[in-house]
Amino acid sequence: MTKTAVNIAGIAMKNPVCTASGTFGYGDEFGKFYDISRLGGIMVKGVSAEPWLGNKGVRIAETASGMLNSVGLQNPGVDYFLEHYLPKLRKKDLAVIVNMVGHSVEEYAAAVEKLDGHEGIAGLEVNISCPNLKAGGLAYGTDPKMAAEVTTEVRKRTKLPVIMKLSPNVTSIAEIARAVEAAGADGVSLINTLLGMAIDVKTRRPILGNVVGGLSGPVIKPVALRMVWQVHQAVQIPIIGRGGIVTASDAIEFMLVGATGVAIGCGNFINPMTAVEVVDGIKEWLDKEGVTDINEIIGGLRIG
Amino acid sequence: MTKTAVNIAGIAMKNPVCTASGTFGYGDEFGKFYDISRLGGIMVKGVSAEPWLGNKGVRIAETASGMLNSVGLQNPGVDYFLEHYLPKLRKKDLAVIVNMVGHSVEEYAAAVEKLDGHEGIAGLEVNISCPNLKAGGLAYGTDPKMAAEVTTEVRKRTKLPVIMKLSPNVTSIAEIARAVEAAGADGVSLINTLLGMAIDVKTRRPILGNVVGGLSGPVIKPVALRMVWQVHQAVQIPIIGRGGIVTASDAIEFMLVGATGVAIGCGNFINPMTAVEVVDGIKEWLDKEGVTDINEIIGGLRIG
Amino acid sequence: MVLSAKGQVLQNIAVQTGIYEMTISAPEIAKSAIPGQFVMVRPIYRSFEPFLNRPFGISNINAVKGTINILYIIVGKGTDLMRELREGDDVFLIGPVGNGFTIKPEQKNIALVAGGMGIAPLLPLAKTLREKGVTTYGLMGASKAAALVGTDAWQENGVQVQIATDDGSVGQRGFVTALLEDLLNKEKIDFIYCCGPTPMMACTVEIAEKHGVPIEVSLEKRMGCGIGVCMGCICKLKEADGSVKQYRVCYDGPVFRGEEVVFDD
Amino acid sequence: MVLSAKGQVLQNIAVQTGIYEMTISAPEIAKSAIPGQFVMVRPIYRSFEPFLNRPFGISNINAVKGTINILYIIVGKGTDLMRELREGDDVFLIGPVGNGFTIKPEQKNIALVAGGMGIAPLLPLAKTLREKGVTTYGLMGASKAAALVGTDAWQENGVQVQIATDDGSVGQRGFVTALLEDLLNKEKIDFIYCCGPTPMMACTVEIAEKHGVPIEVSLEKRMGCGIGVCMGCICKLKEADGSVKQYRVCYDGPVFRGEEVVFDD
Repeated sequence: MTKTAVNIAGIAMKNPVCTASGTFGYGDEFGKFYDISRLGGIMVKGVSAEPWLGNKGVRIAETASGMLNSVGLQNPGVDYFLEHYLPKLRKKDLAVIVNMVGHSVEEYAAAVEKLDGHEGIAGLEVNISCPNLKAGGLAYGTDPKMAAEVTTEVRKRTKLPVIMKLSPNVTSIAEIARAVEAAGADGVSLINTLLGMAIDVKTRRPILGNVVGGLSGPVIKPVALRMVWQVHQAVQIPIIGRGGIVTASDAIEFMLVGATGVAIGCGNFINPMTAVEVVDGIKEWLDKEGVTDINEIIGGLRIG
Repeated sequence: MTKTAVNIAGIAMKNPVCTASGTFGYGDEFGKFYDISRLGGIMVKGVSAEPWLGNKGVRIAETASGMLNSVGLQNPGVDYFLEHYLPKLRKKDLAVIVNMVGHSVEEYAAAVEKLDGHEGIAGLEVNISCPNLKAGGLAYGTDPKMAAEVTTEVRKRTKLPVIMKLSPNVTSIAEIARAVEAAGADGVSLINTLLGMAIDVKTRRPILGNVVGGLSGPVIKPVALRMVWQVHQAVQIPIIGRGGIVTASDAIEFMLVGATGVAIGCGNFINPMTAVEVVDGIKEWLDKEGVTDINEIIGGLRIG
Repeated sequence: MVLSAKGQVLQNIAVQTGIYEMTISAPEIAKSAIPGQFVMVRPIYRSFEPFLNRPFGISNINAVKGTINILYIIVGKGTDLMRELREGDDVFLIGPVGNGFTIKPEQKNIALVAGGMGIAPLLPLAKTLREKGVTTYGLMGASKAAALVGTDAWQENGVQVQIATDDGSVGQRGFVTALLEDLLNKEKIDFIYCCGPTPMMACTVEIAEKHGVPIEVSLEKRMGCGIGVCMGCICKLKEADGSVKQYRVCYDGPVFRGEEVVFDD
Repeated sequence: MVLSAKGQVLQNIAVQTGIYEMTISAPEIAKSAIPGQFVMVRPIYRSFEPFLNRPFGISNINAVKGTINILYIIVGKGTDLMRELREGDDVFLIGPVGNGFTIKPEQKNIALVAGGMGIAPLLPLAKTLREKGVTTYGLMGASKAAALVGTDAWQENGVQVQIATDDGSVGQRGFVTALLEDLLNKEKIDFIYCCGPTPMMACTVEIAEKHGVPIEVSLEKRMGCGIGVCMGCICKLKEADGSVKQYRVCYDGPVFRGEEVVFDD
């Protein structure tokens, strides 16, 4: 019997496949397609201490083998999540990882304080690609000190596993990973979206209302694999890998370069069955390859 | 009569379309498809003071809407270029921009000293994405000081226009652009390739012999457009934009965000006629839009 | 029940300059679809490029044959590839998605108001209304005769069709909303269904409210996923308490009560 | 003259399990192609995904009909999409690329040595050799009978065919190189043309040199562009001065003199 269960920083999952924050809502919508209990975990759409309306204007632009989004983390807030969504998710058999967002250390602190101590939350994922409004909109995740500061403030307010979601828009993602590990992060997830832009030559305007947006999809997989591999060599804490996973093979590639878990992002958009197809596909591959425990392939890249 | 001529840091070109270094050899091969004098310029394959053999093993990996390469800047050296290729290029009616590579400041210096003073060279493009062997392989282009140092050393050895080719693998490309501008660069070209990786799950090995490689193709266009736009706002010197240009529309997008010239990279691989199709397509678009001088659209992005 | 399924192209023909109609075999979708719902389409089954699926209102539902139709106009890469498809080609489908039009038994006289390609979801609706035996008026607005689609299908379903074109090349010169004014002045209409460009729908809702006739509109927005999770297709609705809230066109709509929609773009 | 052109699929059929043959209408390419040259193919004319064109040795050249053929085995995304192509579909082509085999008038007795799909470039060569009226022996090696392709075409062109398979399911059990040894011991061969897996070609060259028979091999390498600029398909050749230099398989080859090739991978 092949073992597909993994444990990510104390978060036990029956298989390594999660759905990435912002691509799967809070689990409701996908109930129309399959029982989400088939997944290892769900990383719910990012919640902030207070509701966010998100960005104005066009929020989605298609690019070659990918897409840009400038949704702006629209969300109903932590309280609404706890009241309306968490109770439903508790009934499901999967790890509920709550993604948190904030515009200041205080907002992150407020969110974690509201979330801490509620039954049914397996762990927290902290999005540090949000602009730090006090530092001129510079993203927390692009500076080791700022990233560490958020980590520390969240860490001290909860006993839940804390996973820091790293931004790829940096010179050295290994440096950021080391900084959050030193500040007490239990794990890291990467990569968040690459900052990009799309232009409409007819109007000579940016397509996105927000001018720039986050690039995701198969396009970013080569960059994501490289960064997961670099971070795997830089830190001891487990990694949840993501970036353009649309097939089981993609997911296995991320595990080979060092990811303990994987997250399906906009692959959920283009085919609602992507995540469960990846779950089944990984199982098939393990059987075909005669791998009895999935943990054997984590970081199992053969070099030289 | 529509004016398509541009002047990039003193390099006059009849149209803004160049071929990017490493995707067009030294002009010979494409003579089979069209007269390269139809182009605005050619950025020849990077030359080093002494010949480089490049990397071993697999050098090319296909990715979604793009490719990774780890050719390793194989080239016959400056002397061979000057003797065998430059004479042929002199006979052509296009701007010859010589791309230079090096593993140390001394190697850059040696290359520029050999290149300086030869008739038929319109300008130099300096690739600073090469690893600095004295700084543990850290790429010059990822550190403002190192990038500025190379700029200074090249600058002081020639009167030719010096264009620094910027690496996108940085937290702030605007910071690097400002550093090379302050050090005397006449222009910048961006973006170079994004560092990426590809895995073969069958062998559980990296596909590239060099493990990591440079990502190019339509995949990187959104990131390239964003970076050109950021650099356009950060510096006064002209920009040659590149990153996934395969159509005239792509090229116009780069000019709208601030590029004075554009370079066709691996678009040359998938369709040898790409560069001339872009030249013709830009002309058509200008006529259709009633733009009499192409310089009017440079940085002409409409926002708000 | 929403499905993601492989559909097979049965026919793919030009019905106007630059406008095509595709007949797709998709039995399960055809079985459960109702008028006003749409499908997400990926033209090349085995490729993720273009990356996002395209939304198309279902323009005909044939549960017996197990087929659905979509109307599309060539606007870019995706529709350009769709045009290339031939009988036997596979397409990837998600559907039926969205909420269809609501049909109440007490409705006896109904007006359908369409603008351009907006007629698509109003075609299967006309079929359903005919089965209900109600009197249906179809008001169609287009830029010119050469841009007119669907009105024949309306006629076949017993709809009393009136046309308005910007250049007067067919029907009355001017906007379809003028036709609606006249109709509401002449006839007692119980309910209006509308789909078309935003300004045209905004104006239609205004007229409907002036005449006190309830109306449903089907909104169109750039969509990322079509299944309610990407937050790309946001619209604003007035709440009972007067406040304004954000909703997803793909999941909470695309059909909304006219009076609640905030037409701000 | 090398062209980048639109080709039209005339036929696309399975010739073995997982092995297909595509007949493409490409008059200008068919007019100028010679045996040993290849074409770069993009399966979906209107899409850049998959991104890179795939190289395929031309397995038949019909200048009169203006068609070329290619043989391909399903290995991944690109060939998977190629299999889907049907009569009338467009493909993007660059070709003919590379240098073909050299044919000298004094050659009277010739051996073609093929391994698996490597037979492709040796098929049009057999046709040309027949026209020259030379005696041609065709030695084919394959894993098993079900992997055998092209030998019928050899026979049709008067080639005296011998087959070796790893499992002995057809012809002699063992390697094709054993057949070559026997042939060179029995017959006086002037020249050998070879294409197949690297180890097989290395061994063939060794045997040819031992018997003092000149040989040309057609190398296969992963290619980025196929036109000599991406530097992806490097091979090593021994120079006259004993040194080793790097060459491009696509541009300087794919056909090289056997004795100069360094078979190091």
